[in-house]
Amino acid sequence: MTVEDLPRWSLDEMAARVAADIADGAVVNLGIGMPTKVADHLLDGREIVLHTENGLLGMGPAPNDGDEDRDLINAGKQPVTLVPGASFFHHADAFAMMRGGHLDVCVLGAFQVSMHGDLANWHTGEPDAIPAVGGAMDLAIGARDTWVMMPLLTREGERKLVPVCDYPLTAPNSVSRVYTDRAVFDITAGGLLVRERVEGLGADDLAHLVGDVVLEEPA
Amino acid sequence: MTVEDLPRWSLDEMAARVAADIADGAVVNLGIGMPTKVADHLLDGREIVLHTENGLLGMGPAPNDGDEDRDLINAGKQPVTLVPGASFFHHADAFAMMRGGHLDVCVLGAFQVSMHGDLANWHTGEPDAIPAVGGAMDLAIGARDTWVMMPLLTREGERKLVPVCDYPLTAPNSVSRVYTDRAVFDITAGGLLVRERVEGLGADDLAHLVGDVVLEEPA
Amino acid sequence: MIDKIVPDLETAVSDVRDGHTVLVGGFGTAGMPFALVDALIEHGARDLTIVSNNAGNGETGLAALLKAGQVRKVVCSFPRQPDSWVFDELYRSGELELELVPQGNLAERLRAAGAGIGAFYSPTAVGTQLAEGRETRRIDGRDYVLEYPIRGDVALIKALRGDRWGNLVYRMTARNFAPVMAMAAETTIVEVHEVVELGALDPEVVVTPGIFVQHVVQVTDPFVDGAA
Amino acid sequence: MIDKIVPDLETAVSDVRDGHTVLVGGFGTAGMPFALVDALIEHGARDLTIVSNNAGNGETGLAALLKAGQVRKVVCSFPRQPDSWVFDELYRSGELELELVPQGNLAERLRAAGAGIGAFYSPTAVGTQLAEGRETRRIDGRDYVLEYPIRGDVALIKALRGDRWGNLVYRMTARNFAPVMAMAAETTIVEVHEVVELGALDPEVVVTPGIFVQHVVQVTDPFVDGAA
Repeated sequence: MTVEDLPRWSLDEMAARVAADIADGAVVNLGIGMPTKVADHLLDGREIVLHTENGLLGMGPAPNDGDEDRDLINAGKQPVTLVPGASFFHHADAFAMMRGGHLDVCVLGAFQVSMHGDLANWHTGEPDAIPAVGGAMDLAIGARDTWVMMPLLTREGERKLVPVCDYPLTAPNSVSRVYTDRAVFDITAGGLLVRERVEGLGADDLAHLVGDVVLEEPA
Repeated sequence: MTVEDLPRWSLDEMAARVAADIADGAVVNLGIGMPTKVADHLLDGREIVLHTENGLLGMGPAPNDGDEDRDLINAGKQPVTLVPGASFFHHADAFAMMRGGHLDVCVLGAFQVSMHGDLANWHTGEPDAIPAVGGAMDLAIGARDTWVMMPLLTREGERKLVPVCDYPLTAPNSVSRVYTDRAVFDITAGGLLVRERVEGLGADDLAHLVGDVVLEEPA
Repeated sequence: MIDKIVPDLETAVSDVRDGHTVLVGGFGTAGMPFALVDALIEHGARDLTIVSNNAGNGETGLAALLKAGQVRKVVCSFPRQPDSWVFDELYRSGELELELVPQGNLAERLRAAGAGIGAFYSPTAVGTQLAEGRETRRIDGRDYVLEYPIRGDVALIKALRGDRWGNLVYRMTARNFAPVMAMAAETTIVEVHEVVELGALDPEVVVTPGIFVQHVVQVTDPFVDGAA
Repeated sequence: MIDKIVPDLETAVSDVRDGHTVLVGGFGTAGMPFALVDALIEHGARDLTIVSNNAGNGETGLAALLKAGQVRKVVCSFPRQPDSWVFDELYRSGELELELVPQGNLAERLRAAGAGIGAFYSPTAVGTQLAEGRETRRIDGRDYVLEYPIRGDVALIKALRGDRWGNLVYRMTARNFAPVMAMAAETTIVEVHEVVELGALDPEVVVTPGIFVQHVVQVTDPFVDGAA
């Protein structure tokens, strides 16, 4: 059986897993890219407040076609809407919320995450790449819990959950959970714990996929 | 002729001198005590914006009897009013205006001012005195110009404009002008310059009153 | 569902513990959360550190809390007032510790705590007694004093209106320290004159977003009713 | 009499000089003061340092200013965007210097400039390339990086409404960096959709008090007319 044949979750299935783990009442920042999808899976009956670092708490879903407002956007510069209870504020306040530890959860994409929770998601390190960091470093260190959502392997089959990141770090020791298309991992002081494996993927399969990363399967 | 017989300005005359020196359009903080009186003398035809560090720009005069509002007060905790163009803000913003150098002028009372512009106005230094500083230190270092308004001598005849302050300092090197009941002084890098003497007070009289402080009379 | 509204003052202050640092809003009586302070006296927590601009007036509010013997230390800018006799006596007798902080440093240190700043160089108090023993640094030709954040376990503040998410608006100069204290405390407890429906506060005019607030209790204030 | 209203864009930007540091509001296009940036191109000041979250989109706004060769250095958090080709080319050719600043540090460094803070210890970027060569310090068991204020000679920002004292309110997430940039610049120049009478803005809802503003110019924005 090749890697391609091993079972995996779809993006929606990954997003649903993240969404299910967000507690009722939490204030959450969903990063640009893959994490944006989580918003579509937030559970009915739970009230989650979405924060965007460009100055808004209480972000609602994308507007209907034609209702976009140039001045009402998220951090990815996509049009959004408001929910009742929303509030606007300036950038220093928006980042005070983050850096001051007031956000419950942020969900970020990543190039690499190390087994110790180091995050690399801002720069490929290639010499001719134009660097851009945005709010990634602030988000990673600011939220009470920083979760990453990413495929376990790149399209080229390279591992993204690694013993040590070789891409430039966004923040050391910052990620507490990683949602991938093959499994969900908790990064704890004691080690990398497998929370859940996609159905049909054995512990040995997963161990093979992650390579040198040491996993602890639940007892 | 005794000190008591030498001519002096009244509080209103002092306040009128301060007021006349405030430029049209200036943003000004009038400290607690004597400086409060300046508000009564602001010139018609000049638009002066009054700042109070408890969170208001655009402070108006005291309300009529019966119109006081417990939630609309100045730094001295006296009831005030609003003028058109007023705005409210929180304490950190109020002090950012001051500490960030955005106020044109503040006018403060003082125990002592040294000939080098050191200000002492928060603590008598007596061992059993309960210290209280409020916004005095922030005001003294924050405004573009810090002016002091005080009698030249205490009621007991002690000098308040001194070579070196013996009261604990509020801020070294911060005062640029001193309005007293006998004269107005500019404190410059070159020395203490007499701007104006009360009518009937000779240069020798003034020199006698200030003692060891070296004065420069205008050429 | 998020519902930060609590039914009564007793519930509102039930998180306070002995030894807590309690930030108390207000400048004189404007913005002073009298009902919450009374509830804290009723609650009885002791050995408190109180951070507030003043140290109580007359026999009510903070003065009553001091008189009840619940406070170990006061951090404030202006304790001495014509009617601060309760503070004065406890301080003179040595029963109360005082940390005197210039008002601008007090506001900025609270904001720093809320904004995750580790410490900052302040232009205020350089060359004075209040900077003695503190680290100073010359930056760009000007001297500064290093100041550290002031964090609260609890903040007690007052607002005009609040909703069940904890969004707040204030009334005139009663706003003063409340927004920075709300940021700086682990648990922020607010007495509001009026609880409004979620969505009733215009998103453009909310001063304290609900993320900084944990409990909201409605306290009818006859003064505001008359004035509003 | 205070009248910060200027009659036209040319007058509004006439204070800009060669070599100035110019803070430019906006996050992407929201809050971007397009009319003032166009006026700055017309004005022709060169050798500018531009501080803004992004480094221009397409061929308009900041991108046009870069293309006109007026900019020496860009200080921003996120230059690389799908349509940032003007920046990309100038940067790759070495004609443009870049200082990359995490977005939270950018906002906080601007605020620090406005608030008179000499420097501050920031929790962001610790242990990363962007902290290399910077002073770090452990405070209370956590590591921080020392960050310095970013001051502007000029700020160009956009607001929804303003009065002759320079009091401002904004529109939704177009607020973003404008309030901290207004604090941080020697001369703050604002394009507003509507100039209103003094007193028309409720003192409780003013976001930027006029003390932080020097010039206001009215620029009719057909988009806002349609949306408001």
